[in-house]
Amino acid sequence: MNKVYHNAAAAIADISDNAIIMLGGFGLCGIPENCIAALVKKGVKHLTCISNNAGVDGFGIGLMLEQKQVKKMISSYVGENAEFERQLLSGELEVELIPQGTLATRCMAAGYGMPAIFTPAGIGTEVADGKEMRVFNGKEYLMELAFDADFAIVKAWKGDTDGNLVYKETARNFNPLMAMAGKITIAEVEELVPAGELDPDHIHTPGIYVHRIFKGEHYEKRIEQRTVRKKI
Amino acid sequence: MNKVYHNAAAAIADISDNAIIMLGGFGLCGIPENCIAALVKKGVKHLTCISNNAGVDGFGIGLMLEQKQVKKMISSYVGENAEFERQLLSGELEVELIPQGTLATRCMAAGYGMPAIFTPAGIGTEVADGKEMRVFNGKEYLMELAFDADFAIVKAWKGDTDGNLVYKETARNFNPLMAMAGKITIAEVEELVPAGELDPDHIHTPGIYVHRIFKGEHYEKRIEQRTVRKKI
Amino acid sequence: MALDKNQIAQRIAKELKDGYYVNLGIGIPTLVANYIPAGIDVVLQSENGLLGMGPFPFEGEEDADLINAGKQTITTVPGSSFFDSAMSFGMIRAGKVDLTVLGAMEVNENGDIANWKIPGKMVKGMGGAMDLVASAKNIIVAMMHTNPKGESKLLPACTLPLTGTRCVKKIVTELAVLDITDKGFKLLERAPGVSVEEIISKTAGKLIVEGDVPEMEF
Amino acid sequence: MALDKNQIAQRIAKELKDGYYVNLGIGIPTLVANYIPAGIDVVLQSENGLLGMGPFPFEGEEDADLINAGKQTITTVPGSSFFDSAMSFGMIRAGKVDLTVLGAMEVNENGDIANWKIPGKMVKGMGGAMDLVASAKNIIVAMMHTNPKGESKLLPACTLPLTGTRCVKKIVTELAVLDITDKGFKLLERAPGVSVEEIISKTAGKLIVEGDVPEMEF
Repeated sequence: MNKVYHNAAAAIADISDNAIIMLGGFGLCGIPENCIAALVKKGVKHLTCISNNAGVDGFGIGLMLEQKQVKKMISSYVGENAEFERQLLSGELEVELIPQGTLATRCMAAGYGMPAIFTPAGIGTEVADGKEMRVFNGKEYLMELAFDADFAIVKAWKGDTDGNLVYKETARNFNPLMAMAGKITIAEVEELVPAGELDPDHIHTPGIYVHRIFKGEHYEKRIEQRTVRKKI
Repeated sequence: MNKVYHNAAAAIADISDNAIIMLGGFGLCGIPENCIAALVKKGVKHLTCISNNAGVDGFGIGLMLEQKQVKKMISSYVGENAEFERQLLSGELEVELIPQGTLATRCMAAGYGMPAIFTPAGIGTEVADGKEMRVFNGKEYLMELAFDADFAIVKAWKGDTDGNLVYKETARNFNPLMAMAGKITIAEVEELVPAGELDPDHIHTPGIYVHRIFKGEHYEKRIEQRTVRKKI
Repeated sequence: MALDKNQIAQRIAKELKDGYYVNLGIGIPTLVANYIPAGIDVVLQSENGLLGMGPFPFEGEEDADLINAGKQTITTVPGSSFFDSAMSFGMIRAGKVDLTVLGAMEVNENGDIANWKIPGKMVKGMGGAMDLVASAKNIIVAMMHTNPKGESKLLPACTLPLTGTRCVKKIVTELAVLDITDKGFKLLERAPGVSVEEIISKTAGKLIVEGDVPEMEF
Repeated sequence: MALDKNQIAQRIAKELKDGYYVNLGIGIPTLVANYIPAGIDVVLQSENGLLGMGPFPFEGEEDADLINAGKQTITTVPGSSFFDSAMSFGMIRAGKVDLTVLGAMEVNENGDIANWKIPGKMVKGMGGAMDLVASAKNIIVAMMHTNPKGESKLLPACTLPLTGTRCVKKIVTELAVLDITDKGFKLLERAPGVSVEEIISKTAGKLIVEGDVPEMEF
């Protein structure tokens, strides 16, 4: 059993046109920078991307948008991206916006073998259009289906050769959920250690969910909103 | 905000007859020994207990069964307990047996605000009797409802004064799920530390789910099946 | 005189109770954190996966892996915890968050809220707003009483696509504090020096005014 | 000669493939871990919340917090991880476990299995068995060919309450290896020295025998 890949290009080599892929991260935090760069280099097209956000101009999924590799985005929030807006308004890009908790839970449902979940998010709004509604204990819920993605691409802080993953701070976000949800899950990590080095009580994503892992290079970790206070 | 209680008696003081309570643990592993002792001492009766197992004669929930405090057990496996068997056969005790994964997921559903989940466990068996069945992608699933418990009583390894919990090894089991699911959640811990001492990346149950916490005393941690090998 | 944004935040902060878990939206709601009353212990939830959000980091100490739901660099306080987005919205959906404060483009007299989309203009998406308004036990809206054109944002019926229905409990604007009741907006307090008449004139939805309406205290 | 329990386990171990995640039930299935072929890397899942189960601890090194689904004290191997029971059954339900080996009281020619209840006698409960059989991609049953009364456990229809339906893929008994096919039990291998006639006589359900049936190899 060898899950360790040499680099991003090798790990994503079989992602082809029209694939449905999940990409972890919230904003630019905890995104799989190396895999995104490799997908841009490979030039794979007509992708359906499930990711909470669509990056910014010149970074994250924004890089794939610039190369017109994305056919459809499934996200909860897509602000801060002029190229995205241009493609959306011109009809080049299809967008499905869904509530953030629904997005997260539809990933989890896939990883937990649950075909559908119920959430009140979107009741009474256009998000509910065409969806099954159901009342439990007097409250209305929408039935939302588990995602079905070909690949999940996630970024962790540390990982081991068995595919176990540990995330850092809020870079966790959607990563463990998507890691569970992909038919093939590819993880890039800042630090790759031999199996046995991570504390089994501290592992966020058990290796059973991870098919490929590699150590990423040169993480830029761009900050979207640098907010600070001054030392007094 | 003070979540810290002096001891088990104080933490369970308002659990009264007919309460629905969840008790963490798998077998005798990770069970809330101090709270069980306090419930026995308090003598509260007609309890509905949701717990994967029912303890053994003379330990765990078995102690509550001996005092005839339990009206109904909701469990997945109840072997290894002669007093349990006697009460069941005599009709003193009501028992609802449900698949272990269904039990776990119905706890999680409560903690995640999801009124129901779908699982294939029990399809084609008596577990499916009277339950709604539904087909997704050609596979049959049962709809199972989230639990609604008055109290969840869990045991963690370490906890802090804000109610954050960390479990050890397989003593985790149902504890984090039940911790999320109680209207009131009571946690007993082997070590209680000031808020800030636990690594925020390593917390299994965020404090928002925990209403009361105390340091337990004298953990016996009885082993149900002591299996060993000899050093050669 | 009408309140400024910081005063709106300060007034909302008076609604906090000891032990509350609170989710603060982007904009004015974020400012509420600056006015937490002394002796009140409140834990801030950030829906990207954090309980125990602290203030912005000191210059030079920003951590790209540590941001809030507004993508701003932040810090944590002792007792904080990180978790994934499913658990984060799980605790929101399960009603574990005691108070949610968010902004709005429109609120109607039933408590419906619109704050995510303006048809014909750019759609940025709802982010976590629909989850929050569908689940929160207690929602306070922080917003201006009127839009830039001077039109009331407190309406008989929202004109923009809804984010959620019958969910807002209280509104704090630069002019007034109002509850949403079965019978419409109920005026509770007015900003210092602001007349009841001005509030009436700027409220398009049904407004209940009973007896003397006190000025806000801070 | 009929196999003993260890030989049944040994034969099942030949079905393991490198990289498999495997859940082993209580009884004979547990013994499979002792016969994992050299060069084959297999990760054992214990449904109470562990991936990477190791052998029993050395005497004096038992840890009450570290048990398997049979409540036995165990150890872990490098690369192991702990998780809660919802995630554990989540990975089972999502088909991430490659192979499940469990015992049975009865199996029928459709692959239905009964292994949790004998009406009128004590009911211990299904534990995780119903979840496992409802979700596993590949289920091998390890059991005796007949019950203590000498009655076949491979039936046209189960008589005991079912654990799951149409789920068993393969059966290994002390006499034979059989696949479940659309047309019934298919005899693949016989234990060394055991005749096809004996297997036929002890199989109540429909049994397909085609050509020469080879002896098992270990």
